[in-house]
Amino acid sequence: MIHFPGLEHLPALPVIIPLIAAPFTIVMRPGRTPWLWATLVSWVTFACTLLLLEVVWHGGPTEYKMGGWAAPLGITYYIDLANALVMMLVAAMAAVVFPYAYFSVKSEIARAQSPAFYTAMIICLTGLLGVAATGDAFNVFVFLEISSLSTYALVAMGARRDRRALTAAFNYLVMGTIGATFYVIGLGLLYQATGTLNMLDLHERLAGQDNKVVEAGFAFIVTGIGLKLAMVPLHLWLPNAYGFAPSAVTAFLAATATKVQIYLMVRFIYTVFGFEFPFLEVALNAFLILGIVGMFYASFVAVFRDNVKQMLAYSSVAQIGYMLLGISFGTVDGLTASFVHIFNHALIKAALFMGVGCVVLRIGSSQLTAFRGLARRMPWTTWALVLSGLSLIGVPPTVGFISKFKLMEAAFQTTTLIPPLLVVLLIGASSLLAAVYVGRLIYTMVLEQPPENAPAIKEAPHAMRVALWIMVIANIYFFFFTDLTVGVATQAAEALMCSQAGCGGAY
Amino acid sequence: MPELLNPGVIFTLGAFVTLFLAAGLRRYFMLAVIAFSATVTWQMDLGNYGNLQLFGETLTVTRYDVLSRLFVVVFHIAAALNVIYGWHIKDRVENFSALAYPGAAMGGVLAGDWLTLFVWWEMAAITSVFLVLGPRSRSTYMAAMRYLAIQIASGVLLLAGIVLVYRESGSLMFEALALRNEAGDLNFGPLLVFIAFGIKSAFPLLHNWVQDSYPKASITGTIMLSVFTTKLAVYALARGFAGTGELIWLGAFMTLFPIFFALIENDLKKVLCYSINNQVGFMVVGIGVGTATAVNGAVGYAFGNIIFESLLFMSLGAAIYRTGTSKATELGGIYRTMPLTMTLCVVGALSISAFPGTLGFVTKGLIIDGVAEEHLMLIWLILLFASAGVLEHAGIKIPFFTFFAHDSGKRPKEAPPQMLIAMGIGAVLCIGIGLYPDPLYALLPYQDQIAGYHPYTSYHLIEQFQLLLFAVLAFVVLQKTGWYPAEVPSVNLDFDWLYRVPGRAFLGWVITSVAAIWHLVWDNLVRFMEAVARGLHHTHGPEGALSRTWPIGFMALFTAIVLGIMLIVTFLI
Amino acid sequence: MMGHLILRVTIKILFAPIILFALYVQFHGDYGPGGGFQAGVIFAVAFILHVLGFGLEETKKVLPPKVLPWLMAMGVLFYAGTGLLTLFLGGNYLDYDVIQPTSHHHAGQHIGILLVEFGVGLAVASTMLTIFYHFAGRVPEISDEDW
Amino acid sequence: MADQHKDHGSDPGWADKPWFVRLFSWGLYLACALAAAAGFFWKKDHPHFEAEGFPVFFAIYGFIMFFLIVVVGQHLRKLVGRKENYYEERE
Repeated sequence: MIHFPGLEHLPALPVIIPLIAAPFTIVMRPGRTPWLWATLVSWVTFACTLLLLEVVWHGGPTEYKMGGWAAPLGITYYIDLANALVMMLVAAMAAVVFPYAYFSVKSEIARAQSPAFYTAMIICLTGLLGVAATGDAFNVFVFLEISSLSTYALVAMGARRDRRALTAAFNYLVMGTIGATFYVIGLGLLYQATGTLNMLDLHERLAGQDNKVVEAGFAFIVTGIGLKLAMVPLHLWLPNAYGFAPSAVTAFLAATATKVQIYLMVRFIYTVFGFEFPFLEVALNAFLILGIVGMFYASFVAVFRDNVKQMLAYSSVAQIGYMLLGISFGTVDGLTASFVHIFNHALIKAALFMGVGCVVLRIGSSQLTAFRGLARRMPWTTWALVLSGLSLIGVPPTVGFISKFKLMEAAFQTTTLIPPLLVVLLIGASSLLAAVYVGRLIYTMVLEQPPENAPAIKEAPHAMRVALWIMVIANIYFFFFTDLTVGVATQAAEALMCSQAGCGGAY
Repeated sequence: MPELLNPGVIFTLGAFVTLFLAAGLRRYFMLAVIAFSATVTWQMDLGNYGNLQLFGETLTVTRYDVLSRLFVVVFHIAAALNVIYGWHIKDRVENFSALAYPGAAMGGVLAGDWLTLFVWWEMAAITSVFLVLGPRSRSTYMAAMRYLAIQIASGVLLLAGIVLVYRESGSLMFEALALRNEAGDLNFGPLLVFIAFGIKSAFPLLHNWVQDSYPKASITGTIMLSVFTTKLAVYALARGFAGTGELIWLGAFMTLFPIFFALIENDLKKVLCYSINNQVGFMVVGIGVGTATAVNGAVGYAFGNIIFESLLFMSLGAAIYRTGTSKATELGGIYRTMPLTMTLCVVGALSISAFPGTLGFVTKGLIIDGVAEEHLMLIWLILLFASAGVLEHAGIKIPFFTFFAHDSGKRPKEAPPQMLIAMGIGAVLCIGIGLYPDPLYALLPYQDQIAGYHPYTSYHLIEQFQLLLFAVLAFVVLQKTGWYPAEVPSVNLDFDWLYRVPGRAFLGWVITSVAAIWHLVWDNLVRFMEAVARGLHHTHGPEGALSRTWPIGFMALFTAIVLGIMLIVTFLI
Repeated sequence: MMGHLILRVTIKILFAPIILFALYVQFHGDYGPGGGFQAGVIFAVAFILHVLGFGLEETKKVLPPKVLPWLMAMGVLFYAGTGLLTLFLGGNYLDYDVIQPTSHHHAGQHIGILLVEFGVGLAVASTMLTIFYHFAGRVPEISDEDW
Repeated sequence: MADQHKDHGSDPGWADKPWFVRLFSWGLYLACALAAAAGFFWKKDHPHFEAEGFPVFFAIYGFIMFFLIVVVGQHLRKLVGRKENYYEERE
């Protein structure tokens, strides 16, 4: 008797669908087919995550037992608003970037490799969704590696355009592996202390344990995830990896990979550990300082970069600083601001990197000089870049403003090492730096003359432009309609923080 | 959607369209945009429009009331005059700014809530920086960066203030704020907003960006800059801080110190920039007094000042356009060949000095009356003193040194027709409103008060004539005795010296020492890493490849350090 | 040719037992130590040994590289497909019990895990071989003389 | 700008001619006298300050203050005056 799986499987579907779709992709004929297939898969997955978000939003957290084994023995997927939002975000980015990828991939990657490329993309999507979905700490590691390994391959595929992609991928591989190893070591220590791997169960069994094993486990896990999310000073793998990867990969990764890691960090800090542990305060203070250092250090580097991809990559490092800052406040508002920024920054960076991808496609370079006089040569791309650049600075009416506003609002209510007002001013000052490097880009594009005897070029293909502008419009749309971002983020943050006060479960 | 269509939005959209138009077409289009915006404004009734819902708060994009109306009207006039004056300009960036920047200023004036104000506030900063950047040389670039930094600083302070104000009051509406609470202590949020406004209106010691950046812009750029930024700030002060006592003294001081600097300044553009400070000072005093008369005077004077200040800038600009210099030492004697420009300049000079029969006379009197009514003797004397000062630097120095004084030998052509037309319109407004002020008075916010006010009373006339004529007499006496200081080519230090010289040196010192420390640490680190790597290399690895691996080693080292710190700290706590 | 004779004979003798051992590990994984991961590697080792003795080209005739992606895909599909099967049979993902719901000995669990392990073994073996083929077949970018 | 030529003082314009200077001076003196005299005939109805009652207050104040500005102001130059390229040298 065949049952058609219904809504009860919804938590697992976003992971299962791309997982099953991936092997089909590898055996497809190179060219258009794998792309169409990947696009279809990303859309179906996106639909599932949307449905899931809807269910969780109105019906509360849901749970899915893998193989029918109950927690803490079996692996369970727990979806609350926080993961649902992150999953939706990841799938949404895939649903926009995959259609966009075709022309970009066609020009940047050997035709014979295209099935492998889309397979890796889908597997990466699987991994990222898996990390977000699962409620089992070891399962997190597995999915972390699934996404990371495919990412290394994807970054290395940039080698056709620039051989340095190989070095970048190798650096990334070494660092990513160290990060994952640290994570697993930390997890091993926690397992030794508690005998469980289920996050909820870990939280319960960790309560009251205050010994060296748990402390060391905590340190390893925070460092490991910190490396994966490119927390300053563990960020050095990121600029090269993003800078040399194929454009579509950069757009997808910049919008999703570090965001999922941030989510994971939040999950560990607030769900698995909690304020009972005195070292949590220390970690939060560390985030505060590293976040601020990152905001400035990376922005300064970005100001002086001449490669736009790398400039934006460093800007990503700086933006991660904002997210860490939000986490470090240890308040509902701070966490909300972080989640909002995760969402908004994904929109911003996806749009920016997609715009840069269009330029790379047509001009063949992401050096700043290639952008000279772009306004006249590729107006659609230019204005998309301008708008999303303004969003990065935080100019209304774009989502970047909502992020900054929320973060400043949260900063005002906190009592941290650094006086709130100073934090607010620092946020403002680093926005100023963003204004400088984005201003440089805009100035080059809009006000400078195109180079003499520059060959006439066409606008980017329709598929890319449409995808790009969808992101740009999303950047503006979510300024006016903040139910999804601020609304969900607030509830998610409340749910996460509530577990501290002991109201309801950890989820 | 038409709800959202206010002059600010129309100008901004128009500005973006100009970017795509051919150079010849742009100027007609710009005039059309201004005309269209004026028509829209004309048909708008007073009230609030364009209410948006944003995270549970209502934003009011357009608040068209008696106070904002006056500024919108005069900004339209100024924008139109500027387009006519700069009819020959084909520079895309400048054309863009010529719409975007007034648009931002008007958007700010019409903003009904703090958030909208903030948006336009920053827009005004960003769109105007292109004007400073105009001639594109290294010194203008540096000045533009200084300008931008200061303007954005104002925006950041404003945003911080807004957040605080919002937390306290729970409302985003842009209403009057109390700088002090009942106990007389400063309220922090409003203070930040106050400073933000203060930077834009060039409060004393925060004023230097005006002299620093404005003269660097192109001729038309300077004219525009002189109109919008500071007047937007004046409006914001009038809206937010009318009747705040601190403003009276700040304003009085603002009217005073530029007089002396203007006297010895050789660059006539800078003289006019000091004049802006001085003029805004009068308005700030009026706002600080806060009575119906004084506020009427302040905003009325803002209206007048925009007209005659830009008339002065325009005539000076015409002279610069023809001779290529703005130095008093290099100008002079050109009245022979530029009689029309000279005449129009004199009209502006008479007007700014508030000679009876001019726009200055019918508006400035209100401020001084406002002060007198409150029996603020000292302030009253300061304002009279400052009026003599205005006469000195704007009323006499500008026309005298530009067109008369010693003969520079230059015989430039008369100003081009478009400039003469723009200046002519300005001059007609100066005299016309001066003789028949009722239309302007009808625009002032406190109608009850203005209804009983008549500028042309015998006493007012006598008092003004005595003050001005005897001041001119003093000038003549000084000139004849040779006591009047000759113009010498020089640059005068002002407060900006602090950040341009010792500040810069300090910054340089910090950078070099940080760099030195960094190199020290870095070199040692690299040496250490190399030693480690060489050690490993002896036992493992093939030849070479050291330079390739060390970045990874470096990252790994950092990872180890972070882990170590985390471990130590968690263990110790 | 003669120099490799002993090696080749040895490899020919060992080839079948290695694969047999791989299968043992594969099916032993059900209850004891072992399973698809290890079995897959051992399985691949047999072919790797073959390459070492007979050269890449010979082995490619035995097991063409074209087949490998298909094997990889099939392996993953066996694993994921089993999960999907249980989904369609009304259980949770990978809930093997529904394969034989009436069994008292959890026969469903046995069948399910065997299927999954087979998929894992297939995928691992083919992946190992793909990687090895790529490494072994890589033409050096810098020829030996240029070093 | 094309027709500018350096010939100092060779061409006194109308404003530099002695008759104009004389006319302007005497006109100014006359106007000053009239304004001062008028102060004695028209008084403000409700003066806010005592000084306003004094008939030639504004005349004296204006004259002295202007004098003061110029005399004091030129000493400021010694304090803050620098060469024209002062800042450029430092940048």
